[in-house]
Amino acid sequence: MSGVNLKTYAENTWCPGCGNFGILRAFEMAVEELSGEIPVENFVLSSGIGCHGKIVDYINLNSFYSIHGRALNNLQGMKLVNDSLVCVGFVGDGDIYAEGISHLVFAAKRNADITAIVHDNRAYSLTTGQFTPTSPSHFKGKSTPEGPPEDPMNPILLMLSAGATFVARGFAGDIPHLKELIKAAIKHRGFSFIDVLQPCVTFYNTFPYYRKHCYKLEEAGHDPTDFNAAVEKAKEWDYSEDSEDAKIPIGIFYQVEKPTYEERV
Amino acid sequence: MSGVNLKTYAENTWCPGCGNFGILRAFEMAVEELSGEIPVENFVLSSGIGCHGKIVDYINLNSFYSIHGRALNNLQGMKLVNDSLVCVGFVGDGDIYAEGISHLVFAAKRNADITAIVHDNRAYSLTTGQFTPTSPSHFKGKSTPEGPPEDPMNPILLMLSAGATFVARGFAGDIPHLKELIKAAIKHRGFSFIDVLQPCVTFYNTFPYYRKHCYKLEEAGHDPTDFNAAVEKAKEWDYSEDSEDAKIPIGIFYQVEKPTYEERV
Amino acid sequence: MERSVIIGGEAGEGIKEAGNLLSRVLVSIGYSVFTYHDYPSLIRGGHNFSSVRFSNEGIYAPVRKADYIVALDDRSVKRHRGDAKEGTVWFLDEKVKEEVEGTVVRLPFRGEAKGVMRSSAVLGALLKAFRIPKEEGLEVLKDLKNFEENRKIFELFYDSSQEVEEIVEVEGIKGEYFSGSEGIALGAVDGGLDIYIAYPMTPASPVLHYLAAHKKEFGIKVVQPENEIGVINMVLGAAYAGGRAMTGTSGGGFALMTETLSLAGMSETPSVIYLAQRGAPSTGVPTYTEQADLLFSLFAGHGDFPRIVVAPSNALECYLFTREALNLAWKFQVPVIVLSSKNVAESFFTQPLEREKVVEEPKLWDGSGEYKRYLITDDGVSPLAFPGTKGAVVKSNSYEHDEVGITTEDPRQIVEMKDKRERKRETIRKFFEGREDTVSVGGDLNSKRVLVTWGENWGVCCEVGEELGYKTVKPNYMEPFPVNRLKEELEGAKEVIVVELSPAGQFEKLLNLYGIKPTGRFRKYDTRPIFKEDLLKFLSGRER
Amino acid sequence: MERSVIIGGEAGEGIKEAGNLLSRVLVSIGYSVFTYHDYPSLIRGGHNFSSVRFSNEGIYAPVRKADYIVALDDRSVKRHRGDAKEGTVWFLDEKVKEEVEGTVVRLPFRGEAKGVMRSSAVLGALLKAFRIPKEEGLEVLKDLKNFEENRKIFELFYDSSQEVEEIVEVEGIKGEYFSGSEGIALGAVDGGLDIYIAYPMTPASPVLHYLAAHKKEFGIKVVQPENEIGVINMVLGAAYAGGRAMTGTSGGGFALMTETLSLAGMSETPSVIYLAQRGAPSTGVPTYTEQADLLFSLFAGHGDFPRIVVAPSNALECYLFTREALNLAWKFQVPVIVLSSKNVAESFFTQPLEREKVVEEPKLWDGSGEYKRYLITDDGVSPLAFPGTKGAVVKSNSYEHDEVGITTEDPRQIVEMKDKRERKRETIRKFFEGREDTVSVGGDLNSKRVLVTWGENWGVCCEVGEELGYKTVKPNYMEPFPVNRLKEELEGAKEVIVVELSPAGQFEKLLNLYGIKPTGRFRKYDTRPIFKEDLLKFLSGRER
Ligand SMILES: Cc1ncc(C[n+]2csc(CCOP(=O)(O)OP(=O)(O)O)c2C)c(N)n1
Ligand SMILES: Cc1ncc(C[n+]2csc(CCOP(=O)(O)OP(=O)(O)O)c2C)c(N)n1
Ligand code: SF4
Ligand code: SF4
Ligand SMILES: [Mg+2]
Ligand SMILES: [Mg+2]
Repeated sequence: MSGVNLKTYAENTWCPGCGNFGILRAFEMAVEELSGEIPVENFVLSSGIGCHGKIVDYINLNSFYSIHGRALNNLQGMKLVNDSLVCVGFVGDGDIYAEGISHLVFAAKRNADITAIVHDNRAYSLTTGQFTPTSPSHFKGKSTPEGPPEDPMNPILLMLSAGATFVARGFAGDIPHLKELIKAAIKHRGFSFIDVLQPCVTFYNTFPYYRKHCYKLEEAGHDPTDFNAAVEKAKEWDYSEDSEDAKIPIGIFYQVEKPTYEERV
Repeated sequence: MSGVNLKTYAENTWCPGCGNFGILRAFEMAVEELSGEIPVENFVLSSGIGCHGKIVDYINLNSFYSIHGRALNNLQGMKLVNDSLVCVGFVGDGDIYAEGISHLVFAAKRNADITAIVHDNRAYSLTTGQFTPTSPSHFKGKSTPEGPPEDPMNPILLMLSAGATFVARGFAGDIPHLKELIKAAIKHRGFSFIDVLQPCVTFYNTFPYYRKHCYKLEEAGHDPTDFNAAVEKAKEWDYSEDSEDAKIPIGIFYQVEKPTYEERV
Repeated sequence: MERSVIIGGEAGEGIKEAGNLLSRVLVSIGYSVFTYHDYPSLIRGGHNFSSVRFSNEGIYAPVRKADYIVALDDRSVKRHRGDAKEGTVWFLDEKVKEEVEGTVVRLPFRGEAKGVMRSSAVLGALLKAFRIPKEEGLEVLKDLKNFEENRKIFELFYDSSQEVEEIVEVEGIKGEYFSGSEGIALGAVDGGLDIYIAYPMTPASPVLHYLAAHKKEFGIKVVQPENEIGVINMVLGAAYAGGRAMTGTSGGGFALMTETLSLAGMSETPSVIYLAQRGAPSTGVPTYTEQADLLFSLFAGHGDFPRIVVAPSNALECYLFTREALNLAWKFQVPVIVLSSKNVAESFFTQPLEREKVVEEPKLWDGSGEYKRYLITDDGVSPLAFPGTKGAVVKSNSYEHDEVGITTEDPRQIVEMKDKRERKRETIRKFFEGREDTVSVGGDLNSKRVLVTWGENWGVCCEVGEELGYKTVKPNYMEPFPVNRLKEELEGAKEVIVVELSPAGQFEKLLNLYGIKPTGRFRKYDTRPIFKEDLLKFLSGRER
Repeated sequence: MERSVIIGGEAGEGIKEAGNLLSRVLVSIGYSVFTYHDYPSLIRGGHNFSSVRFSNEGIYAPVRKADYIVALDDRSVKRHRGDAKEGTVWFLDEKVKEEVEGTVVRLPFRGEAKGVMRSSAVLGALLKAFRIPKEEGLEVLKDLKNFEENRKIFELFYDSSQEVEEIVEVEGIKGEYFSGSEGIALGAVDGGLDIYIAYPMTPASPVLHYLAAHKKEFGIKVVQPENEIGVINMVLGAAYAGGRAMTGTSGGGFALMTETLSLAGMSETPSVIYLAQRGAPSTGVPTYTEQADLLFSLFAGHGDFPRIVVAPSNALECYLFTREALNLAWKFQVPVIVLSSKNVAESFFTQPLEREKVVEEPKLWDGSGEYKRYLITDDGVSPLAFPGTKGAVVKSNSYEHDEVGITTEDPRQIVEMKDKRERKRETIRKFFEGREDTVSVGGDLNSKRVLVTWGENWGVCCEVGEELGYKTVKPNYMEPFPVNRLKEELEGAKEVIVVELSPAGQFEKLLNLYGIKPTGRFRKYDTRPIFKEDLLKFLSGRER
């Protein structure tokens, strides 16, 4: 499917080496591979504001470059009026775990048939490096020079308890794996959530750590239909640990079929 | 401590038989019993908007009658500048599970040393009966005459995964039990959460059902220090079930000690 | 011939329903009815009342005093004793202890009927009093869920109550009996609504409830999201995808939407927000009225972008202006605010309603060449295409952008886009310029004394204006403000009195902004409507 | 003697730091420096530049043209070729391929120094060019984290670069070199700040960062909550409990706060919101400037309630006005908005800064009788008490309320409370009435031609005004608007030209509202500041 031209003329202004490049590449590949089944004009992207948000300027597909925290609701609105659209949100960890957390929780609760890809660099990067909900308490940001006075949230656990029907974690440093996750998420009917570990080489370069500690759920025999097992796996790494024996599972934690919001409305 | 006069001259405008009376009574009793340890002038209440919110007009204690969804943040602000205050939020299910869900999740994440008492009548009652996040899908509200097109959220599960250090459920129909929960919540250092099953006799009279199906965790040998057990108990009743063999646990699901937000800031 | 009836009792015992049932009967026998519903923010108890005013001539305003007062409890007597005239006839529940003067009919309303069913009891008593045939009452009761039970109660009271005077059938039906909220809902549907997305908030909720109840019949979707920010962003998403979407809220919810309002302006996404004002600031007096969100609605959202604000004053205008609002939003790709207030939204009017679908096609992409969402055009309006269109890549953007919709920080492109949006503002201004109907005129048309007002005060101003010899003038659009048309109507006026419901005089400030300097002002802000007596008194006071 | 220097390169290679280091040296040898920092919304790459303008006389505005241009890359040469004059000296990285005219010094900036360290290289080259002794440079480098490394690079470039002209030490230190953001932060601290609560947003974040970095020294708390709605509600809670609390944000974040702004008005909770404007609407042009949130800031929030809006135009005013803002908020128990814009916030000014704590005691409860949070008073201000006070029950309320703070729906009590708040508005108006400093005046004081402006354009208007013979006038308070004082200054003017950064002319609308009709207008909205040349050209164009 090399016929799809997904590049725009926009100048890419991410820092060299940024984890966002991996997400961009994985998504492009996923679209190319899906383009036999899904006409490209049916894709709609939406994004928050932040380094992550720039991705929609770089992809030659329909897009609604939204404001901080709201992209998932723009997508839900689209899907309600045109069910043939394939709605993918590129959102940030500051964006959707802080500003827009209410919308994330409810997109999951409703089982809206959209996909949320979280560029989780564990920093507000475009605003020059403050802590986000997934920053560990040793993260020294500009608003908290001694680290945030609170522990990180565990978005995987939160999404499981909010009712998401597809819960996954990817790593921007493993593009083929991430591509497969994105394809699976897009194909999943209902709300799909991928927390993508996306190193920010400028404010929080987690590449080496993730490379060392990530392992794949599917290779570890995890059963993604088992909710309790998913909870256990979600707890395996809690976003604050940075020890040498941490194990960070990536892959699909949980997937279940349920009627979608759009079907029920 | 019968010396404490907690009544105001405000006319009570709740419907006769409303579950809110039980919460009011339980709280008054808790304050009276605690008044030996806590000077009454150190209590500060805050509330959202809704039938539940009226409670602060009826209690002769410091109060900040807030707007829809925001009371917990008002309390967090207070606590940050005056640590001797004892901050109690009376919030609604529409109020804090919908409009203000972001604040609830973060109060829990931060372990802010405040108490949230949710008047969970599973309806927007003051606005005449629309569905809320805890309404079951068979709830026929004014905005969804055929029932909401989404399943209810499980706030107990959500709070557990958000990091709350005191997670409980009470029933407005069991005042002595609720009073003890409120006392324990207030005494708990850190974020305390009580989802109070509060029947709304006008829009969703759940009194008979709750009376029949509630049982007490402490009588069932539940260990509130065991997170996994708490998750299991949270899942026992999921806010959508209304069958004849449902079992609804009330009491403390989980309690753990952790440094508070105010200590860490 | 004109009469007015007050029905008072507790919340939950069918006060509003009684008012509406009575009104419907009166409308069906040829009267013009205006009904004001007064209720506090509670569900049971307290004191509700409905004031039904009817006449064989068109009326659109509430009066304080009543010829008939139905009181289901003592509190109602106390509250309305001052509203009685000489000769007022009282219908009291038999348990009422308060004393009243004049004719009294005692009936066992509470003893014989439960809850909302009391409305049928009240209807029975009043129709008997007016010697209106039983059948007229049964006709309106037919639509109720529990027709049989209601019928029984109605007949019981009809049969056991007393006649007072004859209210005869009059010629010519004056119109439909409907509320502003129903007007909004029907206008939206006839303007092509695809989806209504709203979070409950008084006094906007009746629109949500009405549309939800009739969504199948109207072929629309109705959804209630998690909060107002979620709502308005769904609205924008739906519109971007080609669906006509609308929301409704009150001041607090609107405040939450303002960040996204600015996004609608920047992304040029058609959107309609119905903003029903209530007692403010903050939670305020939620079930009562005010007009103090005017300047907020005009200037809400950061940055400069064109918008349209329409301000209906009665049910028919609600219908017409909302229907137009949807078309305007899509014609110009701007946010349109429909600005009402509690007594436009929740009062019932008798007006001719001729429903007609009016759905204009917006400027659409012709399919040739590369699609550019923000094509620079002379009129500032770029052709629309929607996702799912082969050959088009539709890029909407909250950042400043180039024609394609890709982010730009280039000063020249920024100026070009801002100029485009300002040209659109001008296009909109010109669209309305010269249109007669941007301003309504009434009262004594030849008078040099003018009442200038907006929104819910229109009815009372016109009536009082006619009686006391004032011309009345009302802008129907607050943005673009029909300044020339308004000045035309004010030309030569010796006296210009601004009538509004804002303690700080927001409407007067707006007039000032456009160089109009009123000579006097009547500001009411007890959150109750301007009763006819209020304005009469104020103006008579001035004459002396 | 006046010079200007442009330093251009990529984000992340110390452009801003180079500008500030140079400026600090220049200030330390007696110059007045104004520095404009221009950067797009990205973290690495792109094109940043800083424009350092200095003179032995006070200067407060940016110029386009530069006497010295340092370009670390080709893009910088391309972007700034048009900013060169005849005789401009270029300092180019040795790898730059673009050709330039005139004197060129080539240096291995990128080869020898990494990232932000290049700032020291640039400093070395420029100090050498100016024949400023090395020691002066070392003095400012001392404060850096990596002093040793920076020193080495600085000396390497100082030693290897060329002299161009002598910039001599001049007499009398002109002041401190600080930004508007630092002014805001210090003003808040000296106004008694207890807690700063904010969510990051350009261009308000520097205040958050500065206060967070110095919180121990200042004895304050600094917290970053989940979103702006969470923020402003914490601010109100903190204030209710007796803490002086403040937040800072930009347009989008402010929009989210407006529901709670109305709550502050209703509950009469003292609160200070710093609103730093940027390119709008929506996400807009986030690192550039605009003045199009003016009317939003004045009318944001549903309902009528008094507020104060102050608009500083430079770093010193930021300090003074913010310090006053905290005191005003507590004196009158109202929300106060400190309204700046990107080039007030992020430009650096050289101004005398005399720090002094000014913390006025608010009106406090005297402890006698029953405490009533909303006691009706003549001036509309009720005595404060805070929770934790024995004998006081402090009840704050978002609903309309009685004196104690309990909800009311009674029309008489409603009017009483609204009247009280309107009296407070009047008290505030009177407080400012007659105060000279509500309006600043500059330029050619005797001219009948007037430039009227606000905020960040003040410096450029004054300078150009002086040169071309215009009087310049600026309101420092946008609410209460000093209309009389302004009219006084405009009296007899033949020409009144309004200078602002809003395509739709928001400031002009505000002037219109108060009956002031400008005769001409200069509106810039490419989101860049008004460079001196821009205004000179516009005004000269008019003369011909
Ligand atoms: C309402 C609002 N608040 C604040 C901002 C400022 N802002 C822009 S980007 C950003 C950080 C985004 O962080 P994240 O979502 O993690 O994105 P990243 O840059 O890390 O990819 C913030 C706070 C904004 N644009 N809008
Ligand atoms: C921002 C905002 N949106 C909507 C409302 C309208 N409103 C008032 S009360 C209420 C329902 C509250 O429901 P809940 O919190 O469950 O309280 P209950 O009445 O059931 O006790 C709503 C939506 C409001 N006051 N503010
Ligand atoms: S700042 Fe971080 S997230 Fe942003 S582009 Fe650079 S590396 Fe990527
Ligand atoms: S409506 Fe329901 S929640 Fe409200 S007062 Fe009545 S019974 Fe209680
Ligand atoms: Mg991030
Ligand atoms: Mg509720």
